[in-house]
Amino acid sequence: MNSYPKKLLTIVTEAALESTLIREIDRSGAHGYTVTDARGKGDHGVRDAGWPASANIRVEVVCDAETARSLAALLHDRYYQDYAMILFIADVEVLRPEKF
Amino acid sequence: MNSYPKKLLTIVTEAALESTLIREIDRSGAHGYTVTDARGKGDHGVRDAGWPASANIRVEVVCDAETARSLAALLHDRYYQDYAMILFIADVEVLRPEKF
Amino acid sequence: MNSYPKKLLTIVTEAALESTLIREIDRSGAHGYTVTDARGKGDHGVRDAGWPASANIRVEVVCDAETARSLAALLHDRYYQDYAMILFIADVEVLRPEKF
Amino acid sequence: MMDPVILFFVLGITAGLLRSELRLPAAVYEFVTIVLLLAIGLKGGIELAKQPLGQLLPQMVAVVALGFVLALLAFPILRKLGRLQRADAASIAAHYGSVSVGTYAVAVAYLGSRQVSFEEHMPLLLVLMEVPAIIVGIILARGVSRSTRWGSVVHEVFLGKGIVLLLGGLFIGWAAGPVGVEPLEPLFMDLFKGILALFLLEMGLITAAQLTGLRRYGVFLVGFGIAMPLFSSVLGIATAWMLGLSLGGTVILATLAASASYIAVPAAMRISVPEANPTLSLAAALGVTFPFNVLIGIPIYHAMAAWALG
Amino acid sequence: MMDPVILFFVLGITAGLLRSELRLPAAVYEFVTIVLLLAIGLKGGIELAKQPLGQLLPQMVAVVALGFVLALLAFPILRKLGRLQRADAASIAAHYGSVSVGTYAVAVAYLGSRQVSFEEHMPLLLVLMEVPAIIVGIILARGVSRSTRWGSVVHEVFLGKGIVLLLGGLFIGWAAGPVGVEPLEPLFMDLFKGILALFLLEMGLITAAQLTGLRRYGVFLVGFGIAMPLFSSVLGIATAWMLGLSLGGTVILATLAASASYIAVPAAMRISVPEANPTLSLAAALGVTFPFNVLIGIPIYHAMAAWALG
Amino acid sequence: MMDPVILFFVLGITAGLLRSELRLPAAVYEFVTIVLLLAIGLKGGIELAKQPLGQLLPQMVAVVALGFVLALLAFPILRKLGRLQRADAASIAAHYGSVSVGTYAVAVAYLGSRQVSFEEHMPLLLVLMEVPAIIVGIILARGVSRSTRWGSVVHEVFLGKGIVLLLGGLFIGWAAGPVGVEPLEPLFMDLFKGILALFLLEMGLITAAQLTGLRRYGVFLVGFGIAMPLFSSVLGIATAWMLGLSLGGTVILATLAASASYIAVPAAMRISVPEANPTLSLAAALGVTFPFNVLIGIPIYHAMAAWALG
Ligand SMILES: Nc1ncnc2c1ncn2[C@@H]1O[C@H](COP(=O)(O)O)[C@@H](O)[C@H]1O
Ligand SMILES: Nc1ncnc2c1ncn2[C@@H]1O[C@H](COP(=O)(O)O)[C@@H](O)[C@H]1O
Ligand SMILES: Nc1ncnc2c1ncn2[C@@H]1O[C@H](COP(=O)(O)O)[C@@H](O)[C@H]1O
Ligand code: NA
Ligand code: NA
Ligand code: NA
Repeated sequence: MNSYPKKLLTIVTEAALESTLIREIDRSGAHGYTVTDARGKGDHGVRDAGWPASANIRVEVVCDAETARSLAALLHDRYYQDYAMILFIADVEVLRPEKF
Repeated sequence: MNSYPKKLLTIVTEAALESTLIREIDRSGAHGYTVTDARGKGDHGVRDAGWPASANIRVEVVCDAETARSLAALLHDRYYQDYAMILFIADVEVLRPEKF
Repeated sequence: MNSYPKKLLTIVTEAALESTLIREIDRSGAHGYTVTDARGKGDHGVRDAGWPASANIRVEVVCDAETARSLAALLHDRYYQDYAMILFIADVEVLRPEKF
Repeated sequence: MMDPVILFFVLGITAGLLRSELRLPAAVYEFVTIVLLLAIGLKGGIELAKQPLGQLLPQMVAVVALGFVLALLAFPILRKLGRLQRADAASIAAHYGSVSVGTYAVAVAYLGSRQVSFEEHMPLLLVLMEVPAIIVGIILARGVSRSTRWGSVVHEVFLGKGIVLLLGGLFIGWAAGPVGVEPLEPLFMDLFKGILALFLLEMGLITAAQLTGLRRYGVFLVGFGIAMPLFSSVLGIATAWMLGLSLGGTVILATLAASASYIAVPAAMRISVPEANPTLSLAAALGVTFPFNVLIGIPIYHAMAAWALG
Repeated sequence: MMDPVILFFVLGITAGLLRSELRLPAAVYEFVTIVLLLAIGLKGGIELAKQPLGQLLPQMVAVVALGFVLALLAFPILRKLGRLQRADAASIAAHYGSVSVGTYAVAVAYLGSRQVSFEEHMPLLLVLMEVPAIIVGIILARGVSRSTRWGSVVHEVFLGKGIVLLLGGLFIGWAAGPVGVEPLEPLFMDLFKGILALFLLEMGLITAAQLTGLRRYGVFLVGFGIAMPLFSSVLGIATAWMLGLSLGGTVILATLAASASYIAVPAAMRISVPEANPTLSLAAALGVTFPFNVLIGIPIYHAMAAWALG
Repeated sequence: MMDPVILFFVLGITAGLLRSELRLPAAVYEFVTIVLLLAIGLKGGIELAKQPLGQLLPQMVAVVALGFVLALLAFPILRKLGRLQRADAASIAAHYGSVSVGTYAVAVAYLGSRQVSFEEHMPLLLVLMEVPAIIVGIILARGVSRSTRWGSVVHEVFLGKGIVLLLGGLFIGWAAGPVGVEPLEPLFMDLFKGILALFLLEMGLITAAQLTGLRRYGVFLVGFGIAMPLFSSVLGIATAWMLGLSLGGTVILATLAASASYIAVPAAMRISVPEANPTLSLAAALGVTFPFNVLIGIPIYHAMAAWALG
């Protein structure tokens, strides 16, 4: 079975941003996303998920390189300054490229 | 310390499929798996984890390239058509290759 | 926008080890981490998260290659023998290298 | 006046449709469901302790038959009138032949606040009626092919959360009897309506989400989701009449017949008839029939039962 | 003697400061919050059923005005004395102009155990007072610029969890009336104090975590977090006096004025004024003002109200 | 007749062994545990308020000694007869020297439904008996080496969830007294048995999972898991007799001695004696001793205590 290269963009940020972020992903041209609840620590201190204001989410988007790049850049520009957020991009292979 | 190349197969699918999927993984020759609860959106619409029928799971399997390939192909053939499911494979390095 | 190569170290281990592990990460020089709750199976059997003693955590650290290597080696030496634990390292790209 | 638990359902639907940020964590949904299932089982079990099981045999046989019949009647309608694919028609038929525990609980609350008594062993019939339609659904979808793994079907059906908790509650109530269960009453009986209110709040949110499914698959499902329960309730009332049930018992059996499953059947169909699209069955069962029964249906069945028995 | 629910708060803070392993899962926090919000709404709604809404209009207008005024007064203090950035000052002002449901619940428990009665429609005023300061905060931070997406602000504010559950409870209590709500009482009324105890245990753990934020941003926030509620409570007592409220009602209104939001406002500010640093506002509202009000403030407001009305 | 809460445990084990889909979310387990621990603490604390702590000193010293002794006696048996490695033997000895809160709660329910009264300050002894065996276990595994980080051991032991909630409950009950705690009773006292039922349902599921561990490590653990509690209960009864406890108090102390920890000790051992295999200790403590005590042991200890005191 053939496999095709795609990008996996992972975003870890504040739970409060979930619906905003999903709107941005929908607009970016990506076909889907996956969200899990998370906690963690970074420049904005410890976020221990004890209550909504200190909870994180971890969002994954599988998409083509172009979308990953532009979505990452857009999120960086709009949200990095004001929100606890990190972004990273990895190479992945998928079986059905048309899904992403 | 030496490190060895392996594959990381990630599957996002319906929570209802968990035990079936685990059986397939056990049979595939992989030595283990990790499951987290998730929500998301894809071709099958929004799955918001509000109740069991709309919950997703995110399953990771670290294994050799051959197992990853064949497991992915098998899951694709058996479940892609009828279930909300995506699959992707990434390169990873591990320290103890015999564990996987 | 430029992107820079980093490493993503993922650790899956017993929930009981969370605070110990976080101390090790803090000391390693990494700037942050992300934790999600998980369940799974491996050499130490099924860990189904039904109660604290059988729950797993999945910890991610984005850092430079050197830190990833040394942290992985240290965790391997100190915890692999006595705890249910796996480690793997992947290549990722980030936008703001100074954050990691 | 509307029962306040129903108002929680209305609140949930409204919040859902307005896209409120209100979301209940999955663990709360599970907690509330577990308490409801155990409470319903316990109540029925206490009653079973009072009468020989043999006496109930005719009722038990009748509701199992009713479950088979309802699923078998629904199927051709879905296939012919709805032009649905075989698997989808079979799956929806299974949902409507089986029963909904939440609807049952609302009917119990409805009768309670009107001081209408009913045969207290109804939870036993509830459990029995969950299963037959599932088997019908699988056979309708697959035929009686050798490839169906009936072992795993049986496992799926009888060891699902819903049936284990209902049966477990029945058994514990039966074994412990009214006196033994007394110390458990503050949680399982006194809080029942409050917990039911939280459950219906969540069901409202879930129902609102199912309405998207509806929008996509058109008017047939709406019509079916209203006509089928009305029709089923008539069969339910007829069965109750043959069994000589009281007014309350007749309303409950009509409600059971009219209700469509959303716990046991969706889970079983997902595994055993995976090619059936769950969006269709959930849109009908949760988006149409559940609110219909809860808001309008139960009073109608009450009126029909009163007329039939009067 | 201290109310035992307060001791749960003290236990939570102590465990948090000692870095105990005690952590309550997020789902438990949500569950407890949902029950509290619904219970408060229901109680108020039952009372609303008893009196024409028109009669309450003056009170409703007064507390909305009070919310605006408090936020507008807090802003220049934060800006000038605190030398905070515009967005931070605006956000903190919004927190202090709005109200805290947890503090309200503690005041209710406090008056209850002292058998001081109060106007039972207070939850209505609580809901009304949540909102105006949010609008003030956004305007203070942004100006009345065209770029503010007021549609999404309104959505964020009125469809947040807190307001939906309070308003929903109010509506259900009002529609169902005292008799209708009775079967819900075991969960929402009898368990109220127990659930409040669990809530305060969690709030203690959360408060302890906020103290880190404090350490970093110094003494101004501590001073403000104590002086502002004292000052607000005086305005609250004056308003209550003008409205002719009872002693209990005066204590409640003083407490509402003195309390700082930590559910609705943080969520709204995070989306609408993202450049405001949430660590600052939460450190003040949760790290200082919440414990101050709960441990010391409410008795002070009680004494001041007694003096003012006596 | 069997107490219905025990039947919930049986239901859990059965569902687990049949590989039912029934799973309770971790958050529900936490919630139920938290309420139980606080309830037990509160009950004990109310009683402490009634008597000078000094009078209890002999009992407090005695149970601490009992905890030390039980762990020290278990160790050589595990080492010699069981041929277990040093760390494993030390860890299991710590589990059996310490106590199980769930078993304690079942004993309380058992005595309650038989109207046998007991010294109500037992929760204090429960807390005290949790700790000494942990220290013994660590020393047995490690020796009194300088490398043991006792600071973090103390932190782990005294600031674990179990002890913080028990001690916190004790303190609040003591400070608030019977009248103060009254408004908390609907949650912590009236629901106690219902919550205990849910807890035992979960423990049944967990126990079933531990049985895999047993299968792998053979008959020694089964024998030890039954013989050790019987032996410990005799020591417990002897201690109770020396202290002049009532019949009920003797049953409780026998049960405490016989019970094996599964909250505090596993967590502490995992951090302080990581080389001990937790599968072994949990298989024995949860797979054998917990069900043995709950199903058979407590009535035996009751009979032995009646014989000893009669
Ligand atoms: N180096 C890192 N590795 C993994 N996760 C991180 C890292 N830095 C930050 N995070 C996650 O991203 C969230 C926001 O990061 P920050 O904006 O740096 O506070 C944190 O709460 C962590 O969950
Ligand atoms: N492009 C994507 N990126 C990340 N996750 C996705 C993507 N597409 C689908 N998913 C996840 O996979 C699940 C099933 O996908 P689907 O079968 O496309 O509905 C969704 O509910 C998402 O959680
Ligand atoms: N091959 C694997 N792929 C993914 N996750 C694994 C794998 N092996 C183990 N794990 C995870 O790591 C945990 C500890 O592994 P182990 O020490 O092998 O028992 C397991 O409970 C799983 O969650
Ligand atoms: Na039906
Ligand atoms: Na205020
Ligand atoms: Na013991």
